[in-house]
Parts: sequence; C-alpha cells; structure tokens
Amino acid sequence: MSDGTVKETNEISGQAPAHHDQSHLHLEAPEKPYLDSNELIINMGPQHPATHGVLRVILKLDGEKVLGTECVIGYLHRGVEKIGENRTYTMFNPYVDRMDYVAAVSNGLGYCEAVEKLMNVEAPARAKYIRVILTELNRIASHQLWLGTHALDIGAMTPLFYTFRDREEILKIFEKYCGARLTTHAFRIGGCQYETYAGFEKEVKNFLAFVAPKIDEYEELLTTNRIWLERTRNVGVISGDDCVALGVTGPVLRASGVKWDLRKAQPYAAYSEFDFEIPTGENGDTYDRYLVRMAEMRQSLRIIEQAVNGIPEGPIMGKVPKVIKPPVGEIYHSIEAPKGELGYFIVSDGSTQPYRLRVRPPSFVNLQALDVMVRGLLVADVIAVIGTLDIVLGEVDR
Amino acid sequence: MAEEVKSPAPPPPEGETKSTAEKPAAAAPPAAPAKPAAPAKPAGPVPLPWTSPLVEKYRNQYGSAIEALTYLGQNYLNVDRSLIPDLLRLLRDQEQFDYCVDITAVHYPKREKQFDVVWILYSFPRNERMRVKTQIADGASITSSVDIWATANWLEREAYDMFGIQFDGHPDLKRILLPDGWKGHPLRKDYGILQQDKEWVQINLGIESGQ
Amino acid sequence: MLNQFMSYLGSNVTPGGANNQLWALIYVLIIFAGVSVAVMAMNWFERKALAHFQIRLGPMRVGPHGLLQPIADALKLMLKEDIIPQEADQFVFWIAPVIGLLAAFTVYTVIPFGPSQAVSDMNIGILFMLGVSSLGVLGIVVAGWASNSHYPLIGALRSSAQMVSYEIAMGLAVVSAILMTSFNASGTGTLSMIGIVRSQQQQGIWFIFKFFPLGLVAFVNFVVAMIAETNRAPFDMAEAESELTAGYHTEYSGLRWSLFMLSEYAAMIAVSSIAVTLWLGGWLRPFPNLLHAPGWDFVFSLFPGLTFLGLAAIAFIGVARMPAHFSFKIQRIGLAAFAAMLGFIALLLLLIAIAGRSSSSDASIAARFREGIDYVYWFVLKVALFMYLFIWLRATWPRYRFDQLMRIGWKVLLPITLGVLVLTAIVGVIVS
Amino acid sequence: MIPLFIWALDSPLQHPAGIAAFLISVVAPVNGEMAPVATPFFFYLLSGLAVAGGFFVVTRHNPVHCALALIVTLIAVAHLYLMLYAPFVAGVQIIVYAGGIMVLFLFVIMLVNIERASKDRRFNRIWPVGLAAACALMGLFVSAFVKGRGLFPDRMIKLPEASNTQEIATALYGEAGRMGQYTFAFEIASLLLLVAILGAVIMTKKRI
Repeated sequence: MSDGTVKETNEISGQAPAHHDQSHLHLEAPEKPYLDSNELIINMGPQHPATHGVLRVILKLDGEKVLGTECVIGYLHRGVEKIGENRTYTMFNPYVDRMDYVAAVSNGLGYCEAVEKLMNVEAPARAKYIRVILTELNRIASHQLWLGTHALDIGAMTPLFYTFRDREEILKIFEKYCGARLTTHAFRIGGCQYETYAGFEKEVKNFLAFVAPKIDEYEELLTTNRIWLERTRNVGVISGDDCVALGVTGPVLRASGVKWDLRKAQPYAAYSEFDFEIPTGENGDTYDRYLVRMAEMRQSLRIIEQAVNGIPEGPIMGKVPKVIKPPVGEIYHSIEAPKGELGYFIVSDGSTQPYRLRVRPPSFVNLQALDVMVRGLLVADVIAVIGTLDIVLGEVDR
Repeated sequence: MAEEVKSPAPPPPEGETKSTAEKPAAAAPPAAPAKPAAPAKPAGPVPLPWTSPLVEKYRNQYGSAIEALTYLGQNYLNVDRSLIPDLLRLLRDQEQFDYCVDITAVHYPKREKQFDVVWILYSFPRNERMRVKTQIADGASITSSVDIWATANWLEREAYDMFGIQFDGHPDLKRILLPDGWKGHPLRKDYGILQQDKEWVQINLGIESGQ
Repeated sequence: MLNQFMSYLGSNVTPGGANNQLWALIYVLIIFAGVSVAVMAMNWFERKALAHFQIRLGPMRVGPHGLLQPIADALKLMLKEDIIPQEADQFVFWIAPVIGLLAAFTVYTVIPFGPSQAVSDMNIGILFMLGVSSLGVLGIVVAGWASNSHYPLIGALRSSAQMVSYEIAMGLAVVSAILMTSFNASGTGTLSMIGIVRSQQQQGIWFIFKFFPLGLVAFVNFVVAMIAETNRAPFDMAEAESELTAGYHTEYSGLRWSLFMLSEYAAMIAVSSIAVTLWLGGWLRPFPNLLHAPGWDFVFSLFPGLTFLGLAAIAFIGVARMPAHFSFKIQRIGLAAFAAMLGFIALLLLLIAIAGRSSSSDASIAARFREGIDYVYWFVLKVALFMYLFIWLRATWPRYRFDQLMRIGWKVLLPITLGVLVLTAIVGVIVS
Repeated sequence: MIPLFIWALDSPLQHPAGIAAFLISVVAPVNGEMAPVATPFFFYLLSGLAVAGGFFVVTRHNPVHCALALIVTLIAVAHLYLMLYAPFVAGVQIIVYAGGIMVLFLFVIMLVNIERASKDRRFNRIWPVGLAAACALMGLFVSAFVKGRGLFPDRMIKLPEASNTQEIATALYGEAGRMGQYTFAFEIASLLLLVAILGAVIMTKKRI
C-alpha cells in the first residue's frame, strides 16, 4: 500500500480513541460562563421513527451541529451465534433468515454455501440458477425497502408506498415458491428443496417487465428533485480509503469509488456466468449511494433476465447425506448481500452441530462508519446518513 | 485427527520439530474425551502446508513462530501471540491486506490456551483472503489492532463482549451487544444459558423461572 | 335591536363598520364555527388526497369513505387522557396551545369573504393580520420550551428562527402588493383588506398579473414564505417526525395536541386567505370587469350551485359503486343521504341564483343573498386551491434541512422580494 | 390574552370595545354618534394589565415567564395606542415587539442555561439604585400628570383615525417633493440600524 493510504488509515484509526471515549459525551467545559450556550446531548432512539428499529444514537450537539456520536446497539440481540452452536446445521438454517430479515434469501444463500463448502459438495447447476434468481429478487426487494424508508426519513412520504407496492410483487413470487414472504428459508444445504412452480419463469419475466418502469418512476420523483439533491449531495461523505479502513462494504463502498463486488471478485453460486456491471459512484456522498443502489437494482434485473432465460434442467439437490456432518475443519465463506459482505466463519468439530459459527454482518461493520460520516453535520443529516447506510438492526445485533 | 493440526498448542519460539512432536501430546488428551468417535470418521480433507512467497518471507523473518496452512483452498497462518501487532501491520503495509473483514474468537475450554483469536483479512489489490490465528489463555490479553484497521474497534469489542478477551490498547473496550451489567461471556463453551436466564428472571421478574 | 339588524342589512358595510356589535358577534361565531368545520373538512380531504397520491385509500371505515373520520378523531382526542409531564412548566405548558389557537383564529376578524362579509374593515387590516399571525409562533416556542425535553426544544428553536426569518420576506412581499394599491388616481394606497380587493377591482387586474412578472414573483415569494410560516412540508422543520419525533408538540397529547393541530390548519387557511386577498382578487369572480353584463353575472352565479351539483354527482357515483354486500348497507344509506344533502344545497343555490337574477336590478333580499354567496364562493374556492397546493407539496417533496431553509429565507427570498419592491415602486412611478 | 380576545370581537375603526362593550351597547341605546364606549373601563383595564405585566417581568425568577409577562405588557400598550387613535403604531408594536423581538428574546433565553439563572437571587445589592431610579421616574410621571394639559396642549386634539397611517407617512417621508418633518431623523435612524446589522454580522461570523 502506498504511504499516502497508510497515513490516511492511521489518521482514521487515530481518531478512534476520541470517538469512542466515554468522557467526550460529558460536558467538559471546566469553567462555564454565566450564560453559556448548552451543548445538548440527545438520545436518539432506541424508539425513534428514523433509527430503523432499535438503534440508539447518543448525539452530542452544539445547537444542531453534531459534535460526536455514540451508537448503542444490542437491543435486538438474540444470540444467533450461540443458537448456532446448539442446533444442527439443518436446524440452524432458518435462523439466519432472522438476521437481515429484509434480505433473508441472501442470508440463507451465504449459510448454505458456507456449509456446502465445508462439506466439499456443490449444488447442482439448476439449484444455483434458482438461487441467483431469488437472491437477486431479494436484492431488489431490499433496495426498494431501503429507498422507501430512506426517502421517508428525508421527508418524502410518497416513494415509500410506491416501493412497497412493487416489493409486494417480489414477495408474492417468494410466497408461491416456498410459502413464506419474509423469512423464506428458501434454500437447503446442498441445493434447493423446492422445484420452481409452474409458471415461475413467466412470472419472473412479467415482474421484470413490471418493475423496470417503476424504478424509473422512483427516479423521476427523486433523482433530479432539487430538495433531494440538496439534502443528499455532500452529506455523509466518506472516502474510499476510509471505507476500506473501516471495513465498510456493499453499495457504500462502491459509491466511494471502489469497484469491488464479491459477485465479480470471488464469484459464488452461478454469478460467473452472467454479464453485469458494478455501478460505482465518485463522491461517496448520500446521493451517490442512492444512485449506486438504483443502478444495482437495474443490474439485478439484468442478472435475473439472463438467469431465467438460461436456467438449465436437472436436479436441484446435490449429493448430501441425510445427516449433515461436515468433517473437522473451518471455513470462511462470504457473499455480496444487499448491504455488503456477509460472511460465515464456521468451525466444525465433526459433529452435527457447528463448533463455532460466526456471522460477519455487513450492517454491523457499516454502522461503525456513522460517527466518521456525521461529524460536523446537522441533526437532519444524521437521519439521512443512518438511512443511507442501510442497516437492519436484526443483523447489527444478531 | 484434524483438530490438533487446526488448533495446535503454540509452538515454542525455536525448534519446529519439537513443536510438531509436542502437538499430539499437548492437544490430544483434552480433545479425546470430548469426541471419542472422532478417529473413526471417514477421512475428510486435511489442512495442508501452505507455500507461497509471502509465507516464505515471513518464515524467514520469524522462523517457526509462524505456521502456514491451507484448508479447502483457504489459507491461514497460525502465529505466536507475541507476533500479533507487528505481523498484522506488516501484512497490511507490505502485503496489501488492507481490509480486515472480521475479528473473532473460538473457545476450546479443554485446551491450556483456551482461545483462538482469528483475523480474517482480505486484500483488494490481490483479491486474496487469508486468516491469521493465534492462541491465548483465558485471562491473557492481546494487543489491539485498532490502529491498524479502524474497523477492529467494534469487532474487538464484540469479541470481548462474547468471549472476555482483553485487547490491550483498545480505546474503549466495553460491552457492545450486551448490557453493561451483564455477567459472563456468552459464547464461551462453559457459559450456561439456562442458569443465566433463571437468574435474570428471578431478579427482575420475581418469579421462579421463565422456562 | 331589530332596527340595528335591518339597518345593517340595508347598509353596505361590515358589521364593524356599521357599528353593530350583535351582528359582529354573530359573524365571529359563524366564522369560528366555519373555520372549525373547514379544518375538519381539510383534515379529511388531506388524508384522502394524500392517500390517493400514495396509492392507498385513506380512511374508509368511519362513515362512507371515512367522511365521519374527523369527527371520530375529534372525539377521540377530547376523550384522551391529557398528560402534562411532571418536569414541564405547568402554566406555560397549559397556555401554549391557547396562544397558538387565539392567534390563528383572531386573524379571521379581518379576512374579507366579501365586501361586507367580514367582521370588520380595519384600516390597518393587513398589518393586523401579519402582527397577529406573528404571535402564533409564540405558542410554538413556548410549548417547546415548557415541555422541558430536548426534541421539543430543538423544534421550538427551529420554529422561532424559521418564522422570524420568513416573516421578513413575507412582509416585504406584502408591501409590494400594498404598493400596487396606491397606483390609482388619488395616489394613496390602503392597508385595509377590503380596500386592497376594491383597488384590484378598480384597476381591473389581479395583482398577481400586475406589472408582469413583478406581481407574480412577489406572489410566488409570498407563497413560499407562507408555507414556511405555517410549518408545512417541505419546510416542516419544527415537527419533522423523522428527526424530532414530533417536534414542539412531542410531549402534548389529547385535547391540547388537537388545539395545536387546529391552530396549524386554521393558520394555513388564514395565510392562504391573505394570498388570495392580496394577489388573487379576493372575492372577485374571474373577469369582473370584462364580462360584466347581467347575463355574465348570472352565468357566474350558477357556479356555486353547479359545484355542489358536481359534488353530489360524485357522491352518488360513490353510492352506485359501493359493494352490494349487506354489511355496506348503512354506509350506502349514509352516503346516499350525504349526496342528497349536497344535491339539496345545490338546488337551493341554483334557485337563489335564478331568483336573484330576475330581480337583479333592485336590491332585493334574494339579489343580496346571491351576491353574498357568489363572493364567499369565489373566495373559498381560491383558498381551497391553496389547500390543495399544501397537500400536493406535502405528498411530493422531501424536507429541506434547517440551514438550507434559512439560506433560502435570507439569501434567496429576501433579496428577491426587496428587488421586486423597488422595481414595483419604480415601474409604478413611471407608468402612473 | 384577554385584550387580544377583546380585539377579536371589536372594530378598532370606531372604538376599541369587546364583550363588555357589546353588553353595554345592548343595554344602553346606541346613539348615532361614533363615540367610544366604556373608555375609562378599558383604559384602566389595559393600564392595569400593562403594570401587572411589568411587575411580573421584574419579579418572576424564570426568564421565560418574564418574557411572557413582557409580551402581555407590550400587547396592552399596543391597545392603549389604539385607544389613542394610532392603529398603525399599535400594529407595528405588535409585529415588531411582540411578534419579532420577543420571539428572539425567547430564542436566546432558551439557548442559555436557565437552571442557573433562575437560581440566582433577583434582588441583589444594587436594588437601592434601582429603587431610586424608579422613584425619580415616578416623580416625573406624577409631575406630568399634575401639570397635565399644560405640557402638551396641542397633542390633545383628536386626530382623524382613518388617515392615521397616511399622516405618519407624510410626517416621515414628506409629500409632493417636500421633505417631511422627520425625514432626516428617519434616514439617520435607518442608517444607524444598517450599521448595527453589519456590525452584528461581522462580530458573529468567523469568516466573511
């Protein structure tokens, strides 16, 4: 790495003590003037309309300017990793859906592939295609939900309803495929349990034709809207180097100009067979992240189209024993979830239960960048930045 | 038995032959009662030595304190605890492992050095992953890598929260997911869920048991 | 007393102008009741319109198409427990919504719904309106402070800064309209609301089109400032729910909260009335000078009746489209009754229009009645368009950030309104 | 708030009256002449409100309460102007003082640490000085009251209220090319204000 980058990184990490020092949250002025202007300490959340669940952010404000933040998380902690150690590999599979519950299919894909890798088996080609189709549909659904809530945070009420209307079509496909809408448990270790239903491909194609103009519709409402531009441009700027140092991945990283997508960098499932692009931004601000996600939705449509057209015939379940008992060893496998790199680190002791199951949650790591991104901005920008990070508290807290 | 290889007792600074000789003696006895069926298992893939210019370079520098292995195509280094901050820094600065994906730990209660601490690293320029592992005893501390990767901050806090591993030099090492007053570290193998649950229910709800 | 009534009805002035306290009181009561009903209607309309912008239905359960929803809401709010936080400043907390409500309603005393359809015609009418509506901010500021809580305090701070800043742009825009009243033969302008409308009538032009585009620019500036002044989207900083939960009224509940809502909507109607009076010709119907033959008068006087007829038709279509399920029976009957009521009003209005026409030459009661209805109708119609604008903006746009809001107020609106004022004066002097 | 409410019911064009005035007018026959109704009653009511407001301004410990009391005083004074047939001054008083300056006062009060300010004792050591000043002012007022008309003979003429605004304009700006009585003073004052605004901006802005 060049010297410049190293310096940059050190600079960030050098800030870290100040960010997370508890003492900075107390009013430290030793001698107050008679009429001092108060530094407000505001507790945003855990019950706040714009913290996307139960995130609690302690803001230190000078007027409305943010001097520092501290995130308090864990209100939704369910001990997913501990549960994993106490369930068999098969039993644990539905649990991962509950982490990032708006992108449950991605979670399941990552988990199933990690265990498959650990067992050194591979899903059949048809299963891989089905996985890609559903995962990309879920990526669109996740981005739509993000867009709606993000716009609502910034004050535009209407896009929320548009995105939910269109997300409904995706959920209908999920429901028809596996019977569940949100926590789908769509995949099994070794492949898929369900064959596609009759008319699946046609419905997916119909959806592609349906949603493409809808994405234009969202863009019509927001992309060139003056207020939207003012609220998102140059807000929450984070450089590519900062992103790397902070481990930020996903659209946030790409909006800062780092062209990195695990689907291209280390292809999994059937992604190496499709032609798609990695949209990137330049400024790393909220607006670029918005544009990147909008472009990602369109790229997902491309991938789905290719996958539906080229879906092979064949079995959907690989050669997997009835009792999943991976050999002793450990594996790390990660996929590009809608929020970023979702990794599973599994240590097996040869039994039917994981010895240790670690989830590398993208939201958790991305949320760490909040403090860097909002310093010096206003309260309203904190909301915008929390929205643009696209966190799901189920995944942050696990 | 693969576990000895995977999580060996820390090799002494000099004499690799000695360390390999010691390994079964050190780790097998505690592991054996836990899984008596293990030796009878069909032979899975086993970790193989990992050879690469990177490994050679650091092996020349640090000798046998580094053990390089590869398993199912994933490479990892088993290193001595004393190397930790320096080696990580070198990996970042010289080998371009600029992205710390994850920091976590694994608990082996029967071992003398109970914890594996694992750094999962990724290099954007090389498009390559590797893991660095080290073993530490319960109560021992390890140097924090927050000033190498800023992302280590929360990840180390989580490892502390869940395992009780002390990271020296961490700016604000406190619980992150669990409440501040929590007792124990839940991802340790000897942590009793039911007992904790009962205790909490008895104190906070005033009833016998929530189960 | 009867004499007073008759003498007032015979005169052509406002009850205040006729020195008629009784009639003034009745007017005040009518206006209070009317504004309250208008606020309820606005509430229903906003929820329905917003819902249809957002591909949903809005209230549908309470009454046919949710028509009784505002009443249900009002009842609920009145019966709700009224919570005053322990740490709050009790007295100030109590008085804050009252201040806001008083300020919002007091403004209506000078709003001219017609040349004699106003409580009073003050010679400082517009000044009075600006002054009293500027008192409304006190309610918000004091509420935020008295709650003794951080979010309301920030809301109050935002609100006070916002209102004080936008008041300047608003005032300057108003001054440019007042300036336009003085470009007549006598050379003297007026601050009276009725006088301003009369002046538009005399000059034969709505001030929005006067010295095009100066009037239009001033009008647009005023509209922006008035949206900011009433804390509505996209300037709803003071109660931005995604940032400050509910802003200054976070700690309020029940009746007190509903008073805030009432005053907010009343203030919206009030500022819209100022805009209508100053730039859109107040009660004047379109083209009063061009199409002034008695025939045209009759045609335009049919509008109120036709409007109600249209509404009745919509309601009847709603009846026809209701599902034929028996559980909708009561709703069906209710909506049909509502439609019939609207139709009846329409018939009444049409009758009055026709009766007023036959004797339009002399000042019979029917003719006077017809005139009054016309005035109020055109005024209310114009104000209703503004109400729709408010809803439309709320449905479409994101919210500005606070610093951007201040920047627009001070760096955009203020210079433009100042420039327009100076240009209006120059152009006026040159032209007249 | 009461005066506001009264004003709501009233037409200042003829007389500042309200519910009470209405009751009186119902009981008493209305004469054709546009005479003010119950003038002494409202004068004393408003004066009492103004004095009471002023009293609370100096005695209340909480600055926000003081500000609210000051607003009551200002509004009462505005109504007194109205009774003096000066509606323009009354309107400006409300816009500028009650609506503008007092909101800014409140704005500042909210930003500062009220807890401490309210704990301090209101009447500290300089209260004798204040008392002396108040007594002197009182003496001045009493002497003006006793001397009465003799001091301002020409100001007791009843001015036509309807043209009040125009007359102020004439006095300030002049008429038909002729300078008004106070044009110069008015311009000087506006210049001073401009300088003050610029000064305030420069003092608060770190970088211009």
